Amino acid sequence: MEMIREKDPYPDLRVNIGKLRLQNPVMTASGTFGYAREFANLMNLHRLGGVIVKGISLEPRKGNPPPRIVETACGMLNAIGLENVGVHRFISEKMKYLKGLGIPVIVNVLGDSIEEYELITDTLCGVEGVAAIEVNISCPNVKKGGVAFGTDPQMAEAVTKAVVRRSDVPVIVKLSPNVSNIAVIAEAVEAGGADAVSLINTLIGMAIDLPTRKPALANVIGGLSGPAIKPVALRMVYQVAQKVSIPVIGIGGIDTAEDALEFIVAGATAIQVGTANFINPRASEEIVDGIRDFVVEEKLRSIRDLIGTLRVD
Amino acid sequence: MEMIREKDPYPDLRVNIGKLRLQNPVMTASGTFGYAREFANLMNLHRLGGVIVKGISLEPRKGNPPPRIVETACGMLNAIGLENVGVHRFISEKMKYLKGLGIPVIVNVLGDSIEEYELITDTLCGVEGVAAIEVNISCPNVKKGGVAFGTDPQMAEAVTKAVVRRSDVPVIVKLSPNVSNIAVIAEAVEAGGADAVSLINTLIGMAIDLPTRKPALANVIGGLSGPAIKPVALRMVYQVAQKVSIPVIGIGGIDTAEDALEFIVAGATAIQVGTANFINPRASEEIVDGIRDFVVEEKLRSIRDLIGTLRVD
Amino acid sequence: MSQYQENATIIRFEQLTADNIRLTLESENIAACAKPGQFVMIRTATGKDPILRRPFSIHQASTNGRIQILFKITGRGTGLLAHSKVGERLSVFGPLGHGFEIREDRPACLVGGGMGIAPMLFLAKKISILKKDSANDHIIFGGRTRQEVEPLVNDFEQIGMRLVTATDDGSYGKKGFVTEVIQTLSLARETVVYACGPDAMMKQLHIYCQVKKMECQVSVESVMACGMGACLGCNIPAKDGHYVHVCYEGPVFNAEELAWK
Amino acid sequence: MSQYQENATIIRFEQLTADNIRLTLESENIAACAKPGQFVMIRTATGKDPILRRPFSIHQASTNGRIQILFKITGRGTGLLAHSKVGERLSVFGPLGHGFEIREDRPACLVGGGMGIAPMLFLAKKISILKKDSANDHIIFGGRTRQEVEPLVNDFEQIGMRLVTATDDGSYGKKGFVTEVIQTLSLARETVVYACGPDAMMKQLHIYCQVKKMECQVSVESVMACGMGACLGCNIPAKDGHYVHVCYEGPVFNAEELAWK
Ligand SMILES: Cc1cc2nc3c(=O)[nH]c(=O)nc-3n(C[C@H](O)[C@H](O)[C@H](O)COP(=O)(O)OP(=O)(O)OC[C@H]3O[C@@H](n4cnc5c(N)ncnc54)[C@H](O)[C@@H]3O)c2cc1C
Ligand SMILES: Cc1cc2nc3c(=O)[nH]c(=O)nc-3n(C[C@H](O)[C@H](O)[C@H](O)COP(=O)(O)OP(=O)(O)OC[C@H]3O[C@@H](n4cnc5c(N)ncnc54)[C@H](O)[C@@H]3O)c2cc1C
Ligand SMILES: Cc1cc2nc3c(=O)[nH]c(=O)nc-3n(C[C@H](O)[C@H](O)[C@H](O)COP(=O)(O)O)c2cc1C
Ligand SMILES: Cc1cc2nc3c(=O)[nH]c(=O)nc-3n(C[C@H](O)[C@H](O)[C@H](O)COP(=O)(O)O)c2cc1C
Ligand code: FES
Ligand code: FES
Repeated sequence: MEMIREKDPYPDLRVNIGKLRLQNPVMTASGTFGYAREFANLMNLHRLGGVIVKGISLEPRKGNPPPRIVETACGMLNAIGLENVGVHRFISEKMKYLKGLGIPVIVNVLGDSIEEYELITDTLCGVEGVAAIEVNISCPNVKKGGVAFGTDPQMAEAVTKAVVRRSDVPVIVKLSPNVSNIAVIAEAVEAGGADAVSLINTLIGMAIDLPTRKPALANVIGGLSGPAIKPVALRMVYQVAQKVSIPVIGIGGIDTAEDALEFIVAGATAIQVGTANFINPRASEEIVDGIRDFVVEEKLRSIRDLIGTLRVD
Repeated sequence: MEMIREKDPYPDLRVNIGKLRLQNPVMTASGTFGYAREFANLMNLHRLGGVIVKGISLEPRKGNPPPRIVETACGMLNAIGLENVGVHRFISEKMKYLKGLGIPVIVNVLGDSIEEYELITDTLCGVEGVAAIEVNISCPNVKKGGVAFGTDPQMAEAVTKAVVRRSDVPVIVKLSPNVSNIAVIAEAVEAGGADAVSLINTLIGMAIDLPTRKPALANVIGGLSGPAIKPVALRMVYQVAQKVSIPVIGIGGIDTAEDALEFIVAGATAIQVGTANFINPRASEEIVDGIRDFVVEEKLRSIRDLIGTLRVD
Repeated sequence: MSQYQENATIIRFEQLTADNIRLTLESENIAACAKPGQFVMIRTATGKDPILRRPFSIHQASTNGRIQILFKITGRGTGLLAHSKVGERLSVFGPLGHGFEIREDRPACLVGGGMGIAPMLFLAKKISILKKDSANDHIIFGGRTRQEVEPLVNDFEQIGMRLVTATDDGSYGKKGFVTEVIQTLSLARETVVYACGPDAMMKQLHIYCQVKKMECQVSVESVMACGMGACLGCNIPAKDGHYVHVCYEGPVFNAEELAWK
Repeated sequence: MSQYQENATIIRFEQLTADNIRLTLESENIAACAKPGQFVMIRTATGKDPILRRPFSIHQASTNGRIQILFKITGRGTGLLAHSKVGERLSVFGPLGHGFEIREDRPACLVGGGMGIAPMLFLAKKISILKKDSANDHIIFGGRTRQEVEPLVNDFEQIGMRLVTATDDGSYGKKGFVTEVIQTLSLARETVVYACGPDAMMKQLHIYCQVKKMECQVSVESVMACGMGACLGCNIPAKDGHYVHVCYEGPVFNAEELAWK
């Protein structure tokens, strides 16, 4: 914890996501950082603004058969199928360690029905160490559930309402990019009472193995992530930030501090690092360093002064 | 023309797009091949299945101010703003040369209103050398027009009907990927009488120049193209091919014959080469060669035997 | 269990055959704690394409801070590594995964097929050190042709185990598959088989060991993104109908645990 | 107007300063038809990142099938080129664009600022060959510091034009901007100014030439994807409120044609 005391008071990197206070805007994206412990001996976890854990469902899920991932140009497709230990084992097996980290732990949740979202929220209520809930209404990998919620404003608002009503911590709703107008979904979610929106989840994609003429993924389709999707993510963050007044959390192809800062300029209050964790396990910490250096060099009073400062003439 | 006689009779690479007959499935994508003449001294244009010219509007368009392009990870953003000479000058200045090529010339058209689409179609009627019309209802670069048609099934069907009713050549409708469900748009366009659909146009994206905190493109947003978008394009071609019975033309990040063949396996009857023309001006001809070699090695009776042969179990 | 990301300098480049290459890397931290059967993830491009690291078994790890990888050119990433030069640096991440469980008290039979031989040199050396006498231990090394096998024979002969080589075409050593060769060795009942190679080979060995009631440890492959348990992308079917993750539950498994189709 | 895509072998690599490099390439077809002021597009990566070619003025083109480019490291693409080695091959596409219109019958004043000097060597040589006598022609070469200017002085001195050098800090040649230097030269009325450098410099030269009623040809830059008229991505504002395309209508324009802000 020394390091934090040393570095954080100056410069001021703090941001707020509703009632949730972060020491800096850098979080790790769900499904790309395990349950954090995997990274303990590779970086200083205490340096992070927050950790978002792998998506949790009410019951344990076995996930999709292999192959689950395939590399694409400057990106990758995944169809993990939301493999997870289920909310009960998550609480009993994973929370103790996470709680000990002393940084906000955000639990990413998903369900096949509003009822399931409600039940999982109830289960997380009062669990010590849970700083916020991120509602995944957008994961493209599971054929039922996920997708529908994220692509229909009414359903998106309904899920949000249901979770917000039951949750005793801030609720972040994670949006799907596979829609005609993401701002409309964001507005619906805001109307539903969300404390913040995070975007983007993966773009739905596909790859084919020509020699066998088979899909490269057992699930046929999967979620595209990595630098390839950054331009789409940046555009959506910008468009959503214009329309909603709740904080926007930017996600998509963030590899470096420059990438992160671009999202903040576009209107993001915080960001999440995903696929980059696979290529460089220290990516998230290095991004914190880079943002700190930028704030110092640019003589900003706070990183908050950079949010939404895109100069459009 | 020798080359054609030599190579084409065997193997059989011919495909049909409605009444339109192509000697092979390889065409060049609108806006990435100029008016073909630019490539005359770099490749053998007679080898192409067809050429799709830069999008043409009723009146000449000056296009967007610079910068119009910016490189992204494994792709690029463009906001050309549909600069073009207008349909009248196109016919008087460009058609003579194109006609002389002896390969199908497909005119990509766009408009701000159904009326404009109708007028431009009328103007192209009876023009010698025009083999088909590709209706761009999806170009994301012009703030009005484009986008709306491509994202709403009713409007997409309406434009299609209007153009089909007036056109004396096959009509291809080019779809936008920036939608929640592209299959629904494809079905609407099929219902409107389109002879084929082509997809995808560019994904809407954005880039920021951090030092100046300005958008990298004068138009702020632009269209993402290149290898980065291939997984999304392949997925959409696969989904659309499941739903419509008219031919599907695959576009998006096609660099090599392998890429092209994957789109055909996914259900495309033909393909278009776009951004790859900028990196390798001979890309389209090399893709024809690669497809020919593949058909020979795999001992296919015809390339048509490969269409939609994805093995999903 | 400590892991490191090191910018390892290439200090030796050996072109063993047209498409088999061995690299020696200065990688102090990884070399210091690596165990036989573990692997490393290596970045193959300076840009973002190809973006993912590539997994390679640790072929050797020396006490003087060096590791070796032995690889076959199979695509773009290994193609790029094949163009790397002595003096250049590679980003190496490891050591990763669970290696072989060495049974010092039992006879060992190491079986490597094709590139599956890669982890066996490190394992053989470790076993021969742990045991006073390895005279009753075997190494079976099979490949398609002479070219694939011959360049590595010297390294294995030095260890003092009984080396048996085989090639599919008989161009070197015995003719036939390692799975046939093992039958001819009349191994002691309590022998432990340590194997790495094509799935078909390992499946045959598994069946053989089941009949002979021998323990069989296999090192398997899968596609990987992170190599350290973060992405859950490296699953393979386990016996009980569930999945195991190759990168952190493996890559070495007891053959009994896995579902063999 | 013929253009070629060649896999050009790097036959010489000159590190002129920490971030200025000159490459000599074996590129027969391009060298044979290149004209001063034209440029080439070069692939900088083997993979797909960075994906676009990078444009570079033709610094020299020799009758023995060689071309040179002179470039400054400004980002990833030029950074990759800076790591290329003699013997490696680069995909070079060109010659592209419209070069300078040489007026054999008129005095010439070539002005290069910073990297803008790149096309001037080729131009100077061509002019000196076309004319019997270049003694009244000038070359003004300005840079930020001595390091930027000195390494190229030799090449220019050999041509036989009057070479005037200048640096912003006075560390070499005259102190000041080339736009100040040109005022001191009392050039003949009918002199043609051929310029390449920062926009600010070329704008000043344009104003100077308007006053002096001299013709001013400038080589300008823009971002580019194709370099040959296919993408329409390289537009810049022209005087008449329309746009011109740098890659095929330029990169050399009569300064009068352009809109100077
Ligand atoms: C734990 C482990 C240890 C390995 N050890 C070695 C070794 O010591 N020597 C060696 O030569 N190879 C080893 N491999 C395989 C090696 O990782 C792949 O050959 C390599 O990743 C191919 O990369 P590429 O870019 O050249 O091929 P690509 O162009 O990526 O693909 C070419 C072929 O390689 C396969 N492949 C691609 N990535 C992987 C991957 N991550 N895992 C398995 N197969 C893949 C593809 O399915 C395809 O069939 C190991 C794999 C694993 C999982
Ligand atoms: C006709 C023409 C001739 C040129 N001749 C030379 C030359 O002889 N020597 C030389 O050093 N440079 C020359 N340039 C500039 C050179 O092309 C850029 O410096 C180079 O493309 C930067 O690539 P990068 O990947 O290193 O930088 P990037 O990482 O791509 O970008 C770094 C900076 O370079 C700028 N840049 C990127 N691409 C281009 C581009 N296509 N055109 C202009 N600027 C760009 C970016 O805007 C950014 O500011 C020329 C440009 C043009 C258009
Ligand atoms: C392997 C993998 C697994 C993922 N699992 C989840 C998940 O469980 N829940 C979720 O909301 N997002 C999940 N995502 C999406 C990421 O959190 C992130 O939104 C997306 O990858 C885009 O960011 P990136 O480009 O930085 O990776 C996953 C992504 C990857 C690559
Ligand atoms: C510079 C540029 C200009 C384009 N202009 C048009 C156009 O005028 N009309 C159109 O329908 N599509 C246009 N497109 C989209 C392409 O035709 C193609 O659909 C898209 O680029 C995806 O293919 P690609 O990844 O192979 O480039 C343009 C694309 C680029 C890169
Ligand atoms: S490779 Fe990521 S969990 Fe195994
Ligand atoms: S760079 Fe493509 S038209 Fe000029």
